[in-house]
Amino acid sequence: MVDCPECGAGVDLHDDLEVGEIVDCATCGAELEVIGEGPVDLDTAPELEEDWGE
Amino acid sequence: MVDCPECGAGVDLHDDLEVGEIVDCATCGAELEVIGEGPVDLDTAPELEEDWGE
Amino acid sequence: MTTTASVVGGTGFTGGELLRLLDGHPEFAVVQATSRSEANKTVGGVHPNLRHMNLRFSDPEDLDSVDVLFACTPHGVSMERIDRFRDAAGTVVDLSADFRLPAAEYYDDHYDGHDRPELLAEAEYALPELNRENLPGADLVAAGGCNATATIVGLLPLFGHDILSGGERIVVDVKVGSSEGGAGGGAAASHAERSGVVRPYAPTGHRHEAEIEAYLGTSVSFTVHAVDMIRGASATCHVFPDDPVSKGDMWGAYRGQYEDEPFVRMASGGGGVYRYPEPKAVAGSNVAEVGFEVDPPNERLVVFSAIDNMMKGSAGQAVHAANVALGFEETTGLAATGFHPIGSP
Amino acid sequence: MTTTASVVGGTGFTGGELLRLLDGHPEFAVVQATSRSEANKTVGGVHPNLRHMNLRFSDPEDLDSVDVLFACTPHGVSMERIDRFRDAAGTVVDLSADFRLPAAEYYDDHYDGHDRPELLAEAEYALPELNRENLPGADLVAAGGCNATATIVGLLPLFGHDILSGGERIVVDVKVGSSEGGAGGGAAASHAERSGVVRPYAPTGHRHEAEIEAYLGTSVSFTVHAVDMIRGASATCHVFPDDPVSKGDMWGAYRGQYEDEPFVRMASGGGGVYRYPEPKAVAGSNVAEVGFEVDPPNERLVVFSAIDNMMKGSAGQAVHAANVALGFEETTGLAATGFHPIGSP
Amino acid sequence: MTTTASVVGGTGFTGGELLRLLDGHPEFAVVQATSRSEANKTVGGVHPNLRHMNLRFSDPEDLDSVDVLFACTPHGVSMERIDRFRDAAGTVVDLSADFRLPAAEYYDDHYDGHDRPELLAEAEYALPELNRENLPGADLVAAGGCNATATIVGLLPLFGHDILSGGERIVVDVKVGSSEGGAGGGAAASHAERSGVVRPYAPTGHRHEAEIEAYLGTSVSFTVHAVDMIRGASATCHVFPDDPVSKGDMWGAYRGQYEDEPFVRMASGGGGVYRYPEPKAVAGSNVAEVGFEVDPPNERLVVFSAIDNMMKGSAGQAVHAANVALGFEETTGLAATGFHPIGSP
Amino acid sequence: MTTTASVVGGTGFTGGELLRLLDGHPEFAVVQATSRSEANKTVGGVHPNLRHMNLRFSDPEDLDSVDVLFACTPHGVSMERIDRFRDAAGTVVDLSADFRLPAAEYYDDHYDGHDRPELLAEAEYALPELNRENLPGADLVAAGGCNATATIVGLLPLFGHDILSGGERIVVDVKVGSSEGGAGGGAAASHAERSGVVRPYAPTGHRHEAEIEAYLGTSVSFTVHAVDMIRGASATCHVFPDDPVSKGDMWGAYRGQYEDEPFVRMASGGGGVYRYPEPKAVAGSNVAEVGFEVDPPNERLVVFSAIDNMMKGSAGQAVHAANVALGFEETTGLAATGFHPIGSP
Ligand SMILES: NC(=O)c1ccc[n+]([C@@H]2O[C@H](COP(=O)([O-])OP(=O)(O)OC[C@H]3O[C@@H](n4cnc5c(N)ncnc54)[C@H](OP(=O)(O)O)[C@@H]3O)[C@@H](O)[C@H]2O)c1
Ligand SMILES: NC(=O)c1ccc[n+]([C@@H]2O[C@H](COP(=O)([O-])OP(=O)(O)OC[C@H]3O[C@@H](n4cnc5c(N)ncnc54)[C@H](OP(=O)(O)O)[C@@H]3O)[C@@H](O)[C@H]2O)c1
Ligand SMILES: NC(=O)c1ccc[n+]([C@@H]2O[C@H](COP(=O)([O-])OP(=O)(O)OC[C@H]3O[C@@H](n4cnc5c(N)ncnc54)[C@H](OP(=O)(O)O)[C@@H]3O)[C@@H](O)[C@H]2O)c1
Ligand SMILES: NC(=O)c1ccc[n+]([C@@H]2O[C@H](COP(=O)([O-])OP(=O)(O)OC[C@H]3O[C@@H](n4cnc5c(N)ncnc54)[C@H](OP(=O)(O)O)[C@@H]3O)[C@@H](O)[C@H]2O)c1
Ligand SMILES: [Zn+2]
Ligand SMILES: [Zn+2]
Repeated sequence: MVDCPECGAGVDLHDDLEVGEIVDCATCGAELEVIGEGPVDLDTAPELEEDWGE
Repeated sequence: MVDCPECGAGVDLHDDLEVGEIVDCATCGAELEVIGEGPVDLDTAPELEEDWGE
Repeated sequence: MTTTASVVGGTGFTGGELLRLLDGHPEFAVVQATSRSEANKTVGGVHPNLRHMNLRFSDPEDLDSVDVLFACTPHGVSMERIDRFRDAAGTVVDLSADFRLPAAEYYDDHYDGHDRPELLAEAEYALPELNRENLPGADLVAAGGCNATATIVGLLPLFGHDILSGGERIVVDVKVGSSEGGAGGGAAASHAERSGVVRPYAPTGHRHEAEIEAYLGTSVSFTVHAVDMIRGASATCHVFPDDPVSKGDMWGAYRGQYEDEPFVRMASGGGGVYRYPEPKAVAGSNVAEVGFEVDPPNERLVVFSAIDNMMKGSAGQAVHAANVALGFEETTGLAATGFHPIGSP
Repeated sequence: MTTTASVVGGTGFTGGELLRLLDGHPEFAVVQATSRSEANKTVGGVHPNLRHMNLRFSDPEDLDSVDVLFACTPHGVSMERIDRFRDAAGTVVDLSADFRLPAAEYYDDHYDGHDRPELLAEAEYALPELNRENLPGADLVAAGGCNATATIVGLLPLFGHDILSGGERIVVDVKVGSSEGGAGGGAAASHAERSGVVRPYAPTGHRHEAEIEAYLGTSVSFTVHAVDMIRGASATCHVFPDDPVSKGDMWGAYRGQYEDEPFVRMASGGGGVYRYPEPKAVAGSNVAEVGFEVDPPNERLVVFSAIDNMMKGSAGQAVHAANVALGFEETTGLAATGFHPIGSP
Repeated sequence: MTTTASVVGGTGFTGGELLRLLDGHPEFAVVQATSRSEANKTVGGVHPNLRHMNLRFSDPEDLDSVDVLFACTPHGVSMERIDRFRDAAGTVVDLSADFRLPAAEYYDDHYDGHDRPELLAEAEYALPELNRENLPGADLVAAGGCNATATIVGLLPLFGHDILSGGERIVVDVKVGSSEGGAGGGAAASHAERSGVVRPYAPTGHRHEAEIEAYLGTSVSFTVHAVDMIRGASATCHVFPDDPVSKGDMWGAYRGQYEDEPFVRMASGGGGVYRYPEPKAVAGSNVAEVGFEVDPPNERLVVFSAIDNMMKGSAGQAVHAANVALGFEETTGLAATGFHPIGSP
Repeated sequence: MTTTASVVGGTGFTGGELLRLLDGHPEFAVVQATSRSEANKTVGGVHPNLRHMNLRFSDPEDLDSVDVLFACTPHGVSMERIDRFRDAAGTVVDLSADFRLPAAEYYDDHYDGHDRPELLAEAEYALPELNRENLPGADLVAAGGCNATATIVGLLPLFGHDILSGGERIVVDVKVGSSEGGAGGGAAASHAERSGVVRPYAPTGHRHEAEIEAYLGTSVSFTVHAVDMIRGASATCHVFPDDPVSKGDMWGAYRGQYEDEPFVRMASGGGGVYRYPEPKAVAGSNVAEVGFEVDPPNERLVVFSAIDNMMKGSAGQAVHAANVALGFEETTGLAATGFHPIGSP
């Protein structure tokens, strides 16, 4: 269990995630990048300024 | 329990219904008129040619 | 041992929803549903989803003795008939506005006064997130208004977490579905006139302003729009705090307030299609979604809140409060989640 | 002891509905949901109603060992991966068309053939109303198509009750919601293009004609229209029997067929707003509504049938069949009724 | 020189549409719109799109003298008031069913009889595609029913081009919007009950069967469903000819019939999103779209037809017929095309 | 003598609407519509309402010489291709954001900068209600953003009539339809995900904040919600003036501003169903409806504004501005009123 850098809630994850993989926080939905393994370390993923809807 | 004159299913009713009251059949939805009491006897209610929707 | 229940106003929208919930609730047995207009007809003839129920409407003049009576009648009926309701049932849960406000002045200012002001102190406001500690054993419970509930659940964490103290400017812009108007409806509620609208229906002076003020201790600038959905109320609160508030402060307040609440869920940014609270995402469930953004250039917080007005906004809240009042596990009979995909619910 | 389950294709519409149903099912524990595109993301990130589930999508290449695997993938995937599915699970329930039809010729005529025709004889058609006796113990179960299910449930009582024998003229005019197309969708599925339509999308030659023929032993003239709802399939069957049929004959046939079916409900005339089957009245539930009228001047029977395509038309049917296959009480996890009021569900 | 016009029943849906059309029509000047309930109120108070019109409703008892009176009243009113209408106006165009059918027996069989059967022979059916040659100079014109119009326009080319002769089996499955019911509406027409429906509202015995039979000389098995749109009627005709018909035969018949018609457009296969007739594609216009497929395995033709019931199905058809009757260029005041994109119109 | 016109980006939503308007405009002849993806296909294959037009899409690399070129391309295209556009046409009307803002800094702060900042001073903002005097003869015209237009038209009378001076708190809560997103659309724009929503899609930081600030000289707290309609933008402005404002003051300001405007209409209280501005009431027309209420207890003004984003919010505004720029009568080709009833337009 590692804390979400966005909202502070615990993020439940497998331990076999690899650096660079993207996960989301179940509490705040933030997209998070795995920046370290064993134990997993997370950072906010670079936001894709995608067109979202309109 | 009395049979529905429309669909034949049993219709569950209180015994204290009065002649002239309108009930519906839970199976087929038909509107039924109480035509006899103790035990209750039913007949199909005169259809109101109402405007139903459009 | 089952608890017996009756629903007064069983043909209405909240009455039908209560019948659905009570029918699926393991602790309750519905013994009566009243209607003046559909007496002797099956419940399923009005509510097609309840065709399996073996129950016919009966006259509200002949109330059965039950453990809990749920009153789902228009404003004014409960205050007039409250003694008969309490004679019939040990616990009365009222869904109308009749016992919601804590003092007679509110009724003088915002309604046409109150018949039985002495009972207002006895009544407990149903919203467990606000008033859980006073509900156990309560025998007169008043479910909140749907728009007020959406707003209160959205703003509550800002009070008591050092973000707001009550004098700040708050604009609440609400969007609601057509079931809020009940099964009656007039010309404006017809399909042809009501479809596809963004219709300002209460530009100013909505009565729920009073309810929000009574329970949050703040005045709000409140405006309600009708939009094209049947179930759902969505409140967007534009809040102007005195001091800067960070996203971290907000998360602290909201997680602190709601982490253990079974019926409040956070949705605040992130990826995917459903990033903020939406009525669609909670339709059919008792969940309230809340979320927020901070807007430093405008010194603003934007708080979003979404509920199903038939559930968290009325019948679901009533059952939730009844569960607490009667000592049942809080979520009993209310565990159903929403749907995905779902249209205009 | 709980039964473990996995959902392959968990980001899709039927996959999401299955996750919802299995999550609320007392006998099942969901241990895996796969996605290629959303691996490692939470299930709630795609299906907002499932934000409470503590589950992340994983790669379909790494299948966990489970008791039951539900495959919710597009046509063609299951027939290719069936051995891996069966290695991973004692029971496979497939929601695609891959194992629905009873013989290879159907796939040659209506699809691009079949990779594993020898398995077709092993597969059991999931619809309990048609095939209940063969489901207990089945280890390869094929859920029916949504439009075929609506049609079959509507017409079934006419066969075997001396009304139709198979050579009669039957027109089936179907109206469906947009969730039938799955989560993918193209230009025609956008909100702007798809809202408010009555759009003939399969004028002739729909593949479900074959499924209906295979299971009812009759050919049907089949046409499907897209209409403005998300969930729901409604079939209107215009039937021309050789001999006159009375309303009493019809009631005999339909009550005889369905009186004890937990998930079929009659709606056929009567008063009120909801007189005949409607998708709205069953949305969110596993119920199929069926009803009819007789039209002597045209020597016609009109049969109406309505289902929620996400439920009776796919995920609900799959769970129903799994309940029968595994020996659970049939209605376990499927008891939820529909809603009233409800919009365009 | 402008032609003066009045609209009796100006608060209704077809009355409002007529006011819009006449207001934009270079040959007409609207001098009166009647209403019993809204007398003295502005037209824009009821029809928000007409807020610019400088016209107030007046009592239908006080009819102004005009060149053309359009009657937009419920069935039964025109037959009762026809003499007063004709006293007030040289030309009466009636949108109700009162003068649509060519003989008294139709009214005896399908309505409650007729007060003035002797006038039926004088009245001309308004649909120019069917009856153009008899319209010039007509002084009593009866606009067709909306569902009948959709059906007749769809099937007409099959008669007279050696495809059908009148005894064949035809199933007509119609889907309509809520404006067909007029501005009145009851419980079934409320937004909450009417949204998202696929509701069989006339399973059998719809009165337009008689109108179709009267003008096409064939009986049809007719069923109407309410769907979630406001404007629009879509007819799917399942036709079983005695002999095989090729797609080429069909194109020959339809192009032969409609090539020079200003208000009929073909949409029959091809690419893109809009391949067959759709109400959405014609909403707001006087265009009827027609298209078809052949289904050799079922020996069936499928014909699709879509109109805006407010336009081609009533007010637009009335103006079209009036243009022909009065000798104006046919398309005057009716040139507006539909919209893209457009929602649920 | 007709004026020739071309539409770059003719397959898009605004491009299609422009083609419709220009096709019905007596002064213009459309000679070219471009598309990269649909080159050589008929215009009617994409826009079913334009099936009667005898025009095929052509490649945007080969621009015909015309009098007026309308650019309906995504942000960034016009600034890159502006020289070629101006080579091809004497007048360029751009519907994108590329020439809307009056100075380079806006593009640096809110977009990714600007390629041709020197042209910004040449460009004229299209909204005639704001900038009519500078339009005649303009050869580079930039149509406003739809949400900005709705907001500006709503708030404009408050400035210059001594009600606001620019420093006051203004919350603008906008509700928009799905056509705002253009024909592209992704997962969030599918019918299943987009139907029935009240979805906060731009909680803070919407780019139109800059446009409003640039033209009204005030900052606004702006939030946009997607709701279930296709056409339409509705802005609710919650305004907090420094001094009390009466309803009379408001009427004075709004009537003073708009009495002679052909495309602005007041709707502010009164009776009936349509009391305040609604997108439904203006759909299909170039009209903006504006209205207001005063809320003394909250020291607030509430201003409502509603437009059709395809018309007043883009293509209609562009034609309106072109009419003024080229010296045509202002309302030419834009006289069509809206519809009643109309669904979710
Ligand atoms: N709709 C919502 O979203 C919502 C949310 C929160 C709170 N509420 C409140 O809940 C209450 C019910 O709302 P609703 O939407 O369910 O209304 P509704 O659909 O109009 O139903 C009202 C019901 O009350 C019955 N009734 C009316 N007058 C009565 C009387 N004098 N005596 C006995 N029964 C009477 C009616 O049935 P018969 O005429 O057949 O007797 C009907 O069953 C209202 O006070 C409302 O403010 C509603
Ligand atoms: N929708 C209905 O009403 C309905 C009714 C009855 C039957 N069905 C059938 O049920 C099946 C699923 O339909 P749907 O509507 O749920 O479709 P959908 O929404 O498109 O979902 C398809 C799912 O399959 C996954 N997938 C696609 N290709 C795959 C592959 N090669 N290997 C592994 N996973 C793959 C997708 O996820 P990733 O791309 O993330 O892996 C997605 O989760 C179809 O066969 C359909 O015909 C649907
Ligand atoms: N809606 C359609 O799609 C459609 C299509 C084809 C044909 N039609 C036919 O067109 C006619 C009008 O339909 P609609 O949909 O417009 O109906 P509607 O919306 O209900 O309007 C009826 C109008 O008639 C007036 N009226 C009613 N009774 C009257 C009376 N006794 N004397 C004078 N005026 C009376 C009403 O106004 P006041 O009560 O204010 O006087 C109202 O303006 C009907 O005959 C209908 O069958 C309708
Ligand atoms: N939708 C609204 O409500 C609205 C309102 C106000 C302003 N606007 C603005 O108007 C513009 C168009 O919006 P829309 O909604 O019409 O968008 P749209 O539906 O996405 O259409 C864009 C059009 O541009 C063409 N196109 C795209 N990239 C191009 C390129 N590089 N070169 C040439 N053509 C290209 C596309 O066609 P091909 O790919 O076939 O070439 C398509 O025809 C946008 O700038 C938008 O911000 C829109
Ligand atoms: Zn987080
Ligand atoms: Zn019965």
